Amino acid sequence: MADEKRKHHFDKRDRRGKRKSEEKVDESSPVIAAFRGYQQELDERYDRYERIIKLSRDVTIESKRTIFLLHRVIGSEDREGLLQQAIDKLSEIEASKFRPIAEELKDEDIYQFIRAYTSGLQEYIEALTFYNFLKNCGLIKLEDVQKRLTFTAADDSNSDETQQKTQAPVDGHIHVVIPPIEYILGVADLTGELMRLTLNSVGKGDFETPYKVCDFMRCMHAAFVTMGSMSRDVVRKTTVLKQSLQKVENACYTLKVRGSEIPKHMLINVLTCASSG
Amino acid sequence: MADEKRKHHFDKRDRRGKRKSEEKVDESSPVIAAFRGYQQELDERYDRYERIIKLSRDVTIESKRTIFLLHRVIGSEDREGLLQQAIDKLSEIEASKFRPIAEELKDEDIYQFIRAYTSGLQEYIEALTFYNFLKNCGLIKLEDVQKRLTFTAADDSNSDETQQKTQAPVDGHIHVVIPPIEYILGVADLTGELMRLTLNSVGKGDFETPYKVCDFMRCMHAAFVTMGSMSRDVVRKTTVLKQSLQKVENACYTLKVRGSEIPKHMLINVLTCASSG
Amino acid sequence: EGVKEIFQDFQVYLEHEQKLREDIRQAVQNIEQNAREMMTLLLSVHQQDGIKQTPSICQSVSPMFHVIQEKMRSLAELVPANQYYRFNDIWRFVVQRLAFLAAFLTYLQSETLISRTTVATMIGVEVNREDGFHLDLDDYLQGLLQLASELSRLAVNAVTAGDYARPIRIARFVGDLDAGFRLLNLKNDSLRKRFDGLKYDLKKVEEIVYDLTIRGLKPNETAVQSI
Amino acid sequence: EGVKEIFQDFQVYLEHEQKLREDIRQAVQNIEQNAREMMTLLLSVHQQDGIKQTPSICQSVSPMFHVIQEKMRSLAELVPANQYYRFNDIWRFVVQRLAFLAAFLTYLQSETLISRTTVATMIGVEVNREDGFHLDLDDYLQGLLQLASELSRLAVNAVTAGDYARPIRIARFVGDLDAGFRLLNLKNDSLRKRFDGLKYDLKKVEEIVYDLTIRGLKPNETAVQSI
Amino acid sequence: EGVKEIFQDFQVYLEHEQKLREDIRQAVQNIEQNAREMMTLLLSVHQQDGIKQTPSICQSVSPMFHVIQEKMRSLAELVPANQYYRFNDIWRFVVQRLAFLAAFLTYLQSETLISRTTVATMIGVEVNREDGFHLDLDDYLQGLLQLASELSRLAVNAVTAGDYARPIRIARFVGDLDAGFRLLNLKNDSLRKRFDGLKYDLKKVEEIVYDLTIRGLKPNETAVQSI
Amino acid sequence: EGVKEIFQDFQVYLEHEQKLREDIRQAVQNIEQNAREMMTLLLSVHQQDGIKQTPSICQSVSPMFHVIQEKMRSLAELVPANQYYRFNDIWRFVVQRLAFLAAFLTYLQSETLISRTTVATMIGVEVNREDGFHLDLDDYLQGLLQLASELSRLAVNAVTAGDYARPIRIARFVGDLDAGFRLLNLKNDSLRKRFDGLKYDLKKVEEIVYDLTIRGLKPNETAVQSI
Amino acid sequence: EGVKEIFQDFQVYLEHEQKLREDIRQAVQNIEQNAREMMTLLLSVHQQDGIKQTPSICQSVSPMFHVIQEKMRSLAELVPANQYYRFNDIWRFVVQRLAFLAAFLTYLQSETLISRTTVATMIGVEVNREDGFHLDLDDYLQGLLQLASELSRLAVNAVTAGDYARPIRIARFVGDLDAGFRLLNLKNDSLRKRFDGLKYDLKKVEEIVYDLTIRGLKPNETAVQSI
Amino acid sequence: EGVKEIFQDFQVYLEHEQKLREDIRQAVQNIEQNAREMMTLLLSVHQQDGIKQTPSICQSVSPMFHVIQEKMRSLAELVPANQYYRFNDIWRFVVQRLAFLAAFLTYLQSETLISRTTVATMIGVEVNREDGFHLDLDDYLQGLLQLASELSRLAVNAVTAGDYARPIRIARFVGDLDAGFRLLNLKNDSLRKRFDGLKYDLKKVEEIVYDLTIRGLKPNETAVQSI
Ligand SMILES: [Mn+2]
Ligand SMILES: [Mn+2]
Repeated sequence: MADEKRKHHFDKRDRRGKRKSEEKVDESSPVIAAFRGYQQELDERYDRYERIIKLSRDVTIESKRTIFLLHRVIGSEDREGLLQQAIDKLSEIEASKFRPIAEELKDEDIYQFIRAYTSGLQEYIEALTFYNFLKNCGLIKLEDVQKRLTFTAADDSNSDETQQKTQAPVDGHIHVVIPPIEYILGVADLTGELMRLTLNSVGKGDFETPYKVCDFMRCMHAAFVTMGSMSRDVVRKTTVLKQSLQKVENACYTLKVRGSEIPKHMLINVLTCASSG
Repeated sequence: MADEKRKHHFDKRDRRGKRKSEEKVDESSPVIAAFRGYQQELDERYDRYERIIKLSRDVTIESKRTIFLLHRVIGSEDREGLLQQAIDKLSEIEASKFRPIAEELKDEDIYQFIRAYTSGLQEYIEALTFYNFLKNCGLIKLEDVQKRLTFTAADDSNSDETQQKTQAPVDGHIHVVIPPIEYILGVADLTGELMRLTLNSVGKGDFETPYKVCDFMRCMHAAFVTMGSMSRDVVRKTTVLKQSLQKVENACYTLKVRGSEIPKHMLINVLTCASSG
Repeated sequence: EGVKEIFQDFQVYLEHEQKLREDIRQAVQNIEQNAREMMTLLLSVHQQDGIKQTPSICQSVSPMFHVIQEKMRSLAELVPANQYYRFNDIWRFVVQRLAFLAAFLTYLQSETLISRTTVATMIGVEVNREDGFHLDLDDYLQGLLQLASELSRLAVNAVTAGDYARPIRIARFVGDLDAGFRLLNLKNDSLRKRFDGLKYDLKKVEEIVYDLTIRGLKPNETAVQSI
Repeated sequence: EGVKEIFQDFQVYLEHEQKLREDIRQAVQNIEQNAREMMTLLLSVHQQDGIKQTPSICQSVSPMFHVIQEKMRSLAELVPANQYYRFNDIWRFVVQRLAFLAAFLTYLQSETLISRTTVATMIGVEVNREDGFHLDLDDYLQGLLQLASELSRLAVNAVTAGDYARPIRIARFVGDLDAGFRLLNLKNDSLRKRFDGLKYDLKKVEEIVYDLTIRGLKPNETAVQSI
Repeated sequence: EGVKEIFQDFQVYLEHEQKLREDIRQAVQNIEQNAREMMTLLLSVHQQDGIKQTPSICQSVSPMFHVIQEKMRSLAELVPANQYYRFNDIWRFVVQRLAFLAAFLTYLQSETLISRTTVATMIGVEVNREDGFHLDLDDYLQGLLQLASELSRLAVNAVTAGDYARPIRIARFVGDLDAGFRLLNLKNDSLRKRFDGLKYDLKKVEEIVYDLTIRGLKPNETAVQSI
Repeated sequence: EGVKEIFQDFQVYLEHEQKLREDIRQAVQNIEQNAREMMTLLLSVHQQDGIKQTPSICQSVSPMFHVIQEKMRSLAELVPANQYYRFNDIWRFVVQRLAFLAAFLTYLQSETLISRTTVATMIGVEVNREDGFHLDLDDYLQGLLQLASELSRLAVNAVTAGDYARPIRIARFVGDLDAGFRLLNLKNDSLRKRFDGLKYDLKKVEEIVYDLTIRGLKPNETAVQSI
Repeated sequence: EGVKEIFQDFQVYLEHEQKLREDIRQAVQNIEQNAREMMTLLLSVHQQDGIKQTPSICQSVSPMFHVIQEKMRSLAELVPANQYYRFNDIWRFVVQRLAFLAAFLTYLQSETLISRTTVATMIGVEVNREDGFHLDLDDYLQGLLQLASELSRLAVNAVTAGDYARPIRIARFVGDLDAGFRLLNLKNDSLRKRFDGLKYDLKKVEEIVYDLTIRGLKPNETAVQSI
Repeated sequence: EGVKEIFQDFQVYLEHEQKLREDIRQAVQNIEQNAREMMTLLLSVHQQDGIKQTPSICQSVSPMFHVIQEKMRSLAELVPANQYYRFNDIWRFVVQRLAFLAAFLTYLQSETLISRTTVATMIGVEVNREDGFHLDLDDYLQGLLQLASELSRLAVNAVTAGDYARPIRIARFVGDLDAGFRLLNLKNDSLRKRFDGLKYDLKKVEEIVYDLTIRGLKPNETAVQSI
């Protein structure tokens, strides 16, 4: 990583050096001298931004895959195995994508780069909260998510370079800071997956999940309604959330009216048939 | 043309016949019988519409070409030759495209098909009025355009078929009726071409055309302003017209201020140089 | 200024067109008011016990078509010969609704498909374009598609009202309509789009028949037929 | 430089306008916060067992309208005479929501349709346009349409909660609302659009009644009526 | 059927509203026709030799404002108290155009900036919002911005017509207008947007003065001043 | 004038392009006509007693693919090498429909999932992108999603027609399809959107199986298998 | 209900954010008012004889930066550490304008390019991000691009005022700026877009130099240099 | 589960696609960087004294095309056969810019019009569409239109630099280009739009010739020809 970085910088100096000899630019001009400096500053920022965007894009792809994987849990015989696979994938994302992002953001104003990684971060939160819902049936707190994106500062060979460039944080940790709004938006997206989960559950003969999800989503909906129009994104996602909620409510309704038709003595039969079919 | 038409109809009967034997449709049902009739009616209308659209598309292409040709008049040594070429092209469009359209429209409610040929018609009007402006420096009247799109009814072999189907008009003529609004919109488009003409003229050292065009376009603009917001299309085109007019006014302005610099004795010199350069 | 003279004529033309369009619009709005009232009446067939009052509902709506006929004829007089399609957009919507009303009324009375000619007669317009203000084929077809949609709703409410034979008959009727429409080679955008909805109406009534079948509630064929 | 002085006057004027608009916006935002809280409370009727706690939910929401009345009156004082429609857009949304809340509360308490006058009284504004800050008819109607939508959702959740009589009553109520709206000649775009949604709400509750009927879950009329 | 009666009242109410809106629209369309004629007349100042006929053009337009005043007063009578801003959008465009016409006429007559009061008087409306149907400040300012745009065009055509002093005076006038507008803290979107156009109008006339200067065509100050 | 000759060449070239696009569009429209007819025929399997006539329906549709192959090959010949994606949008819709028709036919004949290769062969295009005019993977998958939707409808009508084994087999088939699609990480918007619909199709057929099961109508495994 | 507790914290968070954002917005609006006044003053350099009064104009604007510094420092205090870019959008516009004002003032005083450090000092913010509320490089560059645009206008008006040397110097200055900007590898959309405008500013001043050259009005180099 | 294996293959396939698009985008961004550097160099011909250094400028730009060729070939290798038009949008912009750079360089070296073949060779792509990654005619023409625009600017600066022969030659060249383009019946929107700009470029250079002519600064034909 650090080697690559250094190489990158070296390349640039090389390119610039070569250019110098060829160009028709008047290097003695103070304007040109100033702009050479601006160029470097802009390039550094853009490059950092680009690197973060690329990492974030990978996070998005991998998180989406994790969500797809988690959907396979329903009706699967290897529930625990799949959940393990999912959390492994998430840990891998944290180690191989978020840690480098945290390094890029060290001592920076994160809001300068937030747009570069917001979509990846939200998708990751969606995946992680989805995992947690399947595993523990609840909502994982922001602090707990934040802990997963907090890393001990690297102690490897390139630490000297890092040290020189910036002040290491006192506690020896680096983070990908999660602004609360990002957490909220990621959680809002979770509800879409929960809706899919419910519909799939109904299909697979799982009659418990829908009611559980329905309750959970009603709480979420109430929370979002109370938050209100603080942010345009929240309003938009509240609308989607309500639509998802109604789909889940309809699923529960269907279960109820269909369930009403089962002769009591057949119920167990049906359930066992359904789960093996 | 007529042969082709008959063939077309024959094809269809054939197709339908074949289908009848194969299909699972209950032909005894009165619903099916009624819908077979509707199918024929719809097919006829759609086919006619398609045929007109195709003709109109050709009209558009050929008219655009005529306009391009007419732009070459400026600065050309063979002004009369080019004008002749243009009017020949327009006559060709009338004979080979508008006559068939007129045949299609015979005894129909033209407004049912107007959208199929409105763009071709407007483009043709644009081309014809452009030709007329270059030739006679004025605006050709709607009646005169209408005359060009009035044809003596064909007296050829397929007249019997036509006669059977519809009442031939008493005067033995068929027309492509031009609703006044189409004429107005075509003329509005003309102003765009006049603007191009002006700018090209200035380039080629033609100092008269700009002033002539400017005057003409001011009259047009006044007319359009007076007409006002009767139709949305008119409003839209009035805006474009005003922009074109201002470009022409700017061109005249340029001519004036540049012209102010010519030492009187050089004027003739310059003009001759410019026209030969 | 030849240009000026040429354009002065158009001014008159445009003003006349605008006036005419305004008059037509008013006439159409007036008819829409009647159509709305007829609509409310006919749709009451969906209400609790409404299905049992079908005959009386039909009886009250039926004569209202006389008013429609009169008003449509007045409208027709406004429109210059051979310019039906120039102003078509203004009355298109209400004519489709009237076609639907006529078709729904006829269905409720006899469970038959109203013909184009009958619709034209009921709403007081010509059948053929050549004869003047007519019933456009598209509008008639749109009316039928609205009918299919209303019937799928009626099938639901019939079951609620305990009438298990009606949905079976509706399913057949809508199935026939679907087969009919499939014969058509539709290009027209709005007709095509509405036709895509027919698929869902059909599916809905098919599912109702399914529900009845699986629960053994489907009456036998004799019971279905005897209306 | 007469021009300069004139424009300086305008500047004072424009600043005053902007201040006023800002104050109104803040007052409205403040009311929105209250409305949101009332909303959250009332919507808890959808929750599992929520339907059984309707009385206590209503009791906690009911007094909150006093605060609304006060705040709406303060808002009304901000708006200069004659300028209701100038700033109308700012409070339109929240007034519609309040109309909905009043209508939903009333429905839950008595299963009746709230009148325009009652809504106006409950939210502390005038009934008549002439009297100043009033309840616009459009906004009242929008509130009713929101009510229909919420009731169709309630019908779903009532079934899930095992209450099979309520959907039947909701279906009748929404049917009446639909018939009422059908009498109106709506032009207003947003109202019209929302009204198109009413059709789906009605269809939804009719299908619920259908589902109950076909499975023999529909209670008899006496059971339906005894609220 | 309480619901039905209530909704029937609404229907009456809504129809009255629609009628009112329709009447206002017609009155405005009528005024637009007059405004268009005045526009065409005033714009003839751009025509070749038009600039020399300024006095006679002004003389023919000036009395036409009497008709405008009458028609605007009739319009004002249509609008119920308190509802100016409800229907504002309908006449906004024509009032801005009238403000422009008044401003352009005044400029052509005296090369001065028309005041808001004078515009209001010329078109027959109140100056102050409190007095009812008034000239909104925004509309007056929009008229001035249209004036700037038209003057930049006039500067072009004046040069073509050989009048080299007029562009100099126009440049100064538009410069003053620009300085005036710069004092305002504009929020209104459409006004703001139009104001951005003023910058280009000013640049355009400055470039005309430049063109004249560099070619030695700029008259001396005395020649510029003597109108 | 070397420039002139060069540009004249370009002109010839550009005209050729326009002609080409027009020709392709016509060829596609022509194929759409055939596809529509095949569609009507195949969908008649849903009609009353249709399900029993499956073999004869398939027999009449099957040879129609020869015409499709011919026409698709002619279309392919129109498209110059390397330019498949230049005109792709024109035939995308009809190719998806043909893929569906081939998949539905194959299912009705053998209750198996058609492979991409077989679809390509049946409609007369290449399998691999490298070989020119091919069947794009997206289009094949879209065809399969249409199949799932049509099969869920078939399951409903099979029950109505008294065939209780078929829905069981359909449920397994659609379940396999769903599992397959879940393996894909879809990006493509329209494909993803259509895929979201698959879960409703699956839910529907699984509900039918449930309905049959609880009523003891589910045939035993041997009966299910023997087609 | 763990969910409820989790979300209650956010409610507080969001309210605090909203309040903060509101406070910042007000502070920025206040600064905008000052910037507008400075703008009007500085732009008077374009007016008739304005160019000759450059020194006195500069003298009156120069001290106004003290007020700006104070107000900017108050603004800076509102913004939490390391959250500059969270609220950046609110002050971005006014800071760019201030950067322009500082750059234009400096140019008018000394015909030199203001450095980033000097701009930061003049408007009372830090140079480096690490030190807190700083001058964003983008905003400084945007200010320079506005300068180029204003200078191209000044070149026009300088000629009008008879100063033929100034455009030559402006052309060189803008040429240098262009060369500088060309070194930058711009990605940022708005900066990139504005930079595309620089091309036109440069072209404009090049054309003015051309106009002077061809008419023999270009002063010799000594005359150009002596400011 | 045959289905499963099939779908796993599809998944691999889809991932490969996404990767491919990403790789192409990166390759294009990389080429854009080179193009920008070449642009800055070539445009320095406009700077003071730049026109005299044309040969050395050309000499430094010329070899940079080798790098372009290499990178374009690598890009071409990324794009699978037949899929040029699938990813076309990604490189369209940079290819147009490269075409311009090649055309401008060629003009500066020999004052001739570069042929499509030569552009293709210089930037390392095929000439003919059939051969794979080629130079689209549209892109070549767009490059020529950019050339015309740049040459009109060069004509202005040539006069400033005292070179009166060059504008005459440029005028002829641009005139030829204009005549060429007039032969084309353009459909393509963006090309047509850009072409409309050509007439302003032509007007500008012809005005320069006019300026030179009336002042007797136009060199005689021999002087014009000797480059
Ligand atoms: Mn998601
Ligand atoms: Mn044209």
